[in-house]
Amino acid sequence: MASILTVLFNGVAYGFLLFVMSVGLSVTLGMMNFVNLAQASFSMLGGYILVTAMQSHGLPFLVCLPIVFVLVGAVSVIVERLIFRHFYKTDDLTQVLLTIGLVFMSIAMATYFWGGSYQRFDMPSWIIGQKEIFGLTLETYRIFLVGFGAVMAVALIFGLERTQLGAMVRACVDNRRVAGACGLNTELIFAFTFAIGGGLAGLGGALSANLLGLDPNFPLRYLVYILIVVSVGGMGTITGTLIAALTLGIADVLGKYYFPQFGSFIIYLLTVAFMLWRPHGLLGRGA
Amino acid sequence: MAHEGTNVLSAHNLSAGYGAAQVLHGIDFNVSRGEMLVVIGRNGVGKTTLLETICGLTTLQGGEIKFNGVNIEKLPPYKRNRLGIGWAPQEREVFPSLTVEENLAIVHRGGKWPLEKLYELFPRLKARRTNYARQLSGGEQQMLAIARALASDPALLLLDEPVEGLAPLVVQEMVAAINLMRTESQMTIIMVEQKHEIALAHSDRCIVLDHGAIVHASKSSTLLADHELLDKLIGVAA
Amino acid sequence: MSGIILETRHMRMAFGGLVIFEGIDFALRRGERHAIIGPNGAGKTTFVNLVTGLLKPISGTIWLDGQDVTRQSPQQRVKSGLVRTFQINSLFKALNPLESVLLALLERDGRGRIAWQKVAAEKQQIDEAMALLARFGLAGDAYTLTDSLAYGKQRLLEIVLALALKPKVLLLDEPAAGLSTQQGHEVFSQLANLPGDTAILFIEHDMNLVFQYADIVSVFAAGSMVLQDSPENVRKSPRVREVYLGA
Amino acid sequence: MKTALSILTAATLATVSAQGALAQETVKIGVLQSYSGMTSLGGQQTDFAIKTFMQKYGETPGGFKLQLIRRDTTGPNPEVAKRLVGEVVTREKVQLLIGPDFTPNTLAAAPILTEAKVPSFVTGAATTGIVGEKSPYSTRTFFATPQLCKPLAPYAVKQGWTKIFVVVADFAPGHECEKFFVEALKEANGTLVGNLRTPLSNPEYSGYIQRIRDAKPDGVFIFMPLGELSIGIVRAINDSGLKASGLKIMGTGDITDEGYIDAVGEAAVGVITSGIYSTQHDSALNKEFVKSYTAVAGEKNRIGWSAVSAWDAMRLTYDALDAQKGQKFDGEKFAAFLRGHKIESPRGPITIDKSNGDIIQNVYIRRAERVNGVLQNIEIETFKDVSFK
Amino acid sequence: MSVMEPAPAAVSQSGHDYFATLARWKIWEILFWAALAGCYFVPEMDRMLMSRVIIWGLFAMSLDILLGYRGIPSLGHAVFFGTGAYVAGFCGKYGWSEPISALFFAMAVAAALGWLTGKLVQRVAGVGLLMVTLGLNLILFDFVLRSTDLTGGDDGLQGIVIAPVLNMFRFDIYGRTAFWYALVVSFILFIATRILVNSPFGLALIGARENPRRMITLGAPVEGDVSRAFMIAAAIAGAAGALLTQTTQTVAPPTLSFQRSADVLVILIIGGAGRLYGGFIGAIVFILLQDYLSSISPVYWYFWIGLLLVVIVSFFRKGLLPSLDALLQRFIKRKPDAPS
Repeated sequence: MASILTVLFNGVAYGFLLFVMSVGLSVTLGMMNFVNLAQASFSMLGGYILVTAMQSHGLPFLVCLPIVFVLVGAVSVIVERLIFRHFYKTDDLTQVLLTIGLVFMSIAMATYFWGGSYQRFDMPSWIIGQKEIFGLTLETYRIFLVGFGAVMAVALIFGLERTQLGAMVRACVDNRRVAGACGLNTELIFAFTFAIGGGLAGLGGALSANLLGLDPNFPLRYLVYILIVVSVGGMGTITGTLIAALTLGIADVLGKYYFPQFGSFIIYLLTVAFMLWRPHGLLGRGA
Repeated sequence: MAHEGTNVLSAHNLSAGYGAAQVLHGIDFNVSRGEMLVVIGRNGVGKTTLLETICGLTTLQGGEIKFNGVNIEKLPPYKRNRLGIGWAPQEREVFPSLTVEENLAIVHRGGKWPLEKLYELFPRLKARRTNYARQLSGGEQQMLAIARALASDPALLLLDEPVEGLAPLVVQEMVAAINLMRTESQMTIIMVEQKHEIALAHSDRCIVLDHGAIVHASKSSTLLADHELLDKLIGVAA
Repeated sequence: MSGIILETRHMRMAFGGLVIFEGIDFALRRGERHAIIGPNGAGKTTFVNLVTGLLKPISGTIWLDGQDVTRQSPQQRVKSGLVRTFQINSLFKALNPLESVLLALLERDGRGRIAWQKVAAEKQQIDEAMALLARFGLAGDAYTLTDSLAYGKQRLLEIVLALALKPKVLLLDEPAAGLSTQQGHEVFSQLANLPGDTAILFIEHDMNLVFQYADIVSVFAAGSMVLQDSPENVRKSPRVREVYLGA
Repeated sequence: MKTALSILTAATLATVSAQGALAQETVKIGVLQSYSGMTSLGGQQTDFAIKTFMQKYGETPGGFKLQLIRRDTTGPNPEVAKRLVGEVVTREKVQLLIGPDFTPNTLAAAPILTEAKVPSFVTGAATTGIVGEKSPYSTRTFFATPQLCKPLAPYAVKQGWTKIFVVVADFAPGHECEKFFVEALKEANGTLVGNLRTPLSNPEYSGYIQRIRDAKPDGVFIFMPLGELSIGIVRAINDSGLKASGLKIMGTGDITDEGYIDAVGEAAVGVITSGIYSTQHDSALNKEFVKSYTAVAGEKNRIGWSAVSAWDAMRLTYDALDAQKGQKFDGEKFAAFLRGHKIESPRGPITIDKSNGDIIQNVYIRRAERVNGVLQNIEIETFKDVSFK
Repeated sequence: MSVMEPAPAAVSQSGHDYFATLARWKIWEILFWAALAGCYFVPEMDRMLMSRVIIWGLFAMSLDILLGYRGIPSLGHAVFFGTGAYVAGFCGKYGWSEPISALFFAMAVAAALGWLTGKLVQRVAGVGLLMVTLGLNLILFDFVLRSTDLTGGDDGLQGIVIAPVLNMFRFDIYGRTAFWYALVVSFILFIATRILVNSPFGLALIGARENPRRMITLGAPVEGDVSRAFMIAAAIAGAAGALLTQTTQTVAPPTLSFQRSADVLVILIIGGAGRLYGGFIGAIVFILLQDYLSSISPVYWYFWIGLLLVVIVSFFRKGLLPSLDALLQRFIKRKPDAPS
């Protein structure tokens, strides 16, 4: 019994890990309809900023997180102003090509600046090790991840998705010309949303890099997972991303425990089944 | 505020289009406060382009536009809207993935048009306030587009074929609503309309466009009475 | 008039909780010119979507030429002679009118799956396509990209595409929408020239057109058919004035 | 574009070969390693090692001028590797090859190398039976899977860790390693209490770790490819508290490879591995090697076994070229010279097998520890002259 | 609108001419293939590389049938490429060493798989389609990688023997046979595809790309056409895969990796979809540059490839071929129209 509960908890924790990694893309792709694969690169940047701040400048972990959010958000706005904004009207495939090109460039740049090897994270002692909760031995970092992810999800759903701002963003995506003529400062709204999306991606990278390992190939390694979570959840819904991340996380961990011989099949099969069942994602809107 | 007489909007030698393509050639006109001006003409003569030029959605190739005496031709669309230019576009360009209420709320600026008043004007919208705009019927979307334009409390309202595709009864309601807006709040209106009988019957002045230029300007009643001229300008007789 | 060609029996429809039709019984006779009018949101377009099979009714049946087609796919209904046009232009933007009409003709004649010989070899269909375009004054635009055609011509092409299938029943959803009064009359006078056994069902808001071209008018309002009668009687009906026409 | 490229390439070639022709005979060495992607550290270390070696021992062994042609195999990708080998052999006319890395690449390259009689060094592929058996001109300076996978089993049983759980990555090398370890474990009278094959793209181990916990083993034996997986699993076992509760973590040296051990961090301390090389190896040559390599590569780039394999390939090349001093380069003689050749390597003595060119070397059992704050593999036991079979 | 000129007698004739002109071989097409063949005779030309370019071009062209003509993007096209490659590999391993018949067999197996895939996804569009094809790709890749007994896993199939083509031309390390074999097979399949896209079925595919709803109301079996398009595209992708196996005598999991699916999509978009030649142009640019960049900068070539993609989408929005075409059209038009 204890082992089932532990496995379940680990599944939830993995689900939140997937959530924090994917939510940045969920914002730009889901809310702004911009296929920004470079979000994975922003995640990597978040990881590297965390490493630099912690290892080289000795800043505490919790202080680093807001720094990561702000810095990556700022970088993503710069990239948005310089490059992305010219591509809002192009089709999905062009955006894919553009952003995958940026991912390639980011990999080479990360190799140049930080070297090709994996980074070392010395996490603070309060966050490593295990804690006893209700008779279960749970990893402290996973407890932290679940808590942080849950707070983030609530904040995003009620602060971004279900608000006036969320509606404004959707209006700009629906019809940018008309939104402008209706008094919405579309440029500002897009830049702001992009900053949020980029900042979240950076935060996701910072929170997951410790568990997943950080090297210049980080974006390519996790791009597929991020895409799966966002698409299964459905475009335009942070709630959907959360549900998808938790479902896939729990299914993956349970699958590995009970049917280890199936390996990654379970998560892939689930993805295919979900997408055939609901081509627009679990909570996605129709065409 | 009104410096140049009572002109709310004055366009001088306006040339505009999309990118390099020129659609409008040297357009001159004024609208004064509380007036309703209609723009009529055949398909594709630049009527919609004229409204979009006032909104700032086209490429201005020459000339100037003054709104309440201020030059606005360099301002981006959202700033023009904030100055008081409201636009109800054709082809039902509402925000499909927003609810009716969200469509209004995100652009709402209170003033003369609180939400209750908009719903009073278009009761159908009130009944469907929680529905997504894409679920509305054509006529309801048309109403929503007009309500949305009013929500930003404009001093000048641009209407692009507001009664297109509407049932006769709704057309009457719409015309009544437009008249109400004018009488109650001194709204200035520029309306583009294919159905010239309705347009001319309810407006003060008219201009007729052809090939991007003004070929006629007069009082609406004058043109409405002159069948021969009307036929010549827009080929009414089948 | 020789019998019923299209019929719905107790057709019921709802979107989620929103009931559109409580149960529509509707009949269209061979060769009839039948107009549907009614306030916006009365379900006129939904009715067309149901009849053509883009939507499935919750209950009730649809009959075409004596056959129950309720379970048939849209394609099968087209093959049986039920053809529609769309309210908002739904054309092939990157094709020209000749190619578009040819597509329709090739599908009609079952030659659309031929993959081993050139389109140019389909001489008979190409000739027919050109003739059809010529009849509607589109011959000069046969090679112009549909996207760059004037709006009125796109509306015409929409109708030509439907006619190319030689329908027994033609459903037109606001064929004159976006056209000037004069253009609207042109479209309808072309339709009036169609072979007498083609039944035409059209949705239209322009009462001049309705009263001039329809043999019979059905009035939809609030999820039901309020009245089905001759244009004169519809015009006089106080109920229709109340829900639709106004003063 | 095509022609422009080929003209450009041809022009570059022409200038390069013109320069070479003035002096002595040039020997072109193709260096085919992974320089990009997830496995790029191998290529990086190879380059540093070659550079260090040439700085130290000159650039004209036996009077031959060396010219290096580098190509990126991008990882285990036989189609690319085969084409690159074909390209450097037929167009660049290389006479020697360091690489390609990885077993599939080595296998794909073998027929071309055999046909063109080009000697090659296997510096990054460990599968058994891929050296002399596939190309008579190849020589291995890396290691063979059984060398690392077998010795740990008797060592573990000797320490009293008899119940062992085996975790390998679910691909050919993993399957092979699993086979050798389990065989050796049976031979040593240990007990296999469970085994798992984990997918190659796998960020999450907790489900698997719970299975290990349920099986209550004394120790867990791990084989994972270098990188994300090798780092991830050690950290995951540590984070789960299993290590703290006394579980011994063992594995091939991949899991504490110097290139990655810093990323493993504190979790690596105490991990027991079998390896062919540690920077802590106690010999004069090794100290010298570490010093000069670090001078070239910097402190940050630590020395893994790709570096040592490349270094030894250079040592062997220099020896063989010295033996051909004054003659025209002959590939067949080159390969034949190396058969049975014995050298002192920074890792200890190594012998190239007479029959097939595979490697015989010492294998060390090491424990990861912090030395002056830096994580190192400390050699605690030596298995001498371990065979490649 | 009513002032249409009456249809002249010649108009109906010109309808045939129009379609005949569309399908006619243009001079630049002949030049293109001649130039490709001529590469063989350029001294210092890397023929293995060129045959790889041709194979990638064929592979990208097969995706063009789906993406360019039917408007279906797929993130799993390597499934069919890899299937063809492995089938050809198995043939060579188990004694069916005659290459041409094995190529046909590989095409047939890939086609069958394509048809099934089409059946599976015919009701799915957009992101759903992308993710389903991606998922299928990942599943197959995982399967091949793990089934070491069947496929050799990571090491690839060993012991592939390919007999000389027509019993005369052996596959040598200089890529002489490989070049001609790849070129001739690709050319034949290109001609077949060219006929297809100029046929009524090709027109129906384009119609469904432009407006599937309208095609349904014209009575077209739109969903069945998806399966048919998948089947044809898969067969050609399978042929490309088989060519790769036969010309290199190697087949390993990267032939059906997700990376390959992404690469072929990139190649097609770079070249320009819906043009038949886009895939070949994209392959020439992408593969040659990739090869060149990775040899001059083995460590950082990713950067330059990335930059290349960014530049191409920035300045050649719709791909190289359409952009150059548009440029050419403007140039041609400008001359006669100059007075007006």
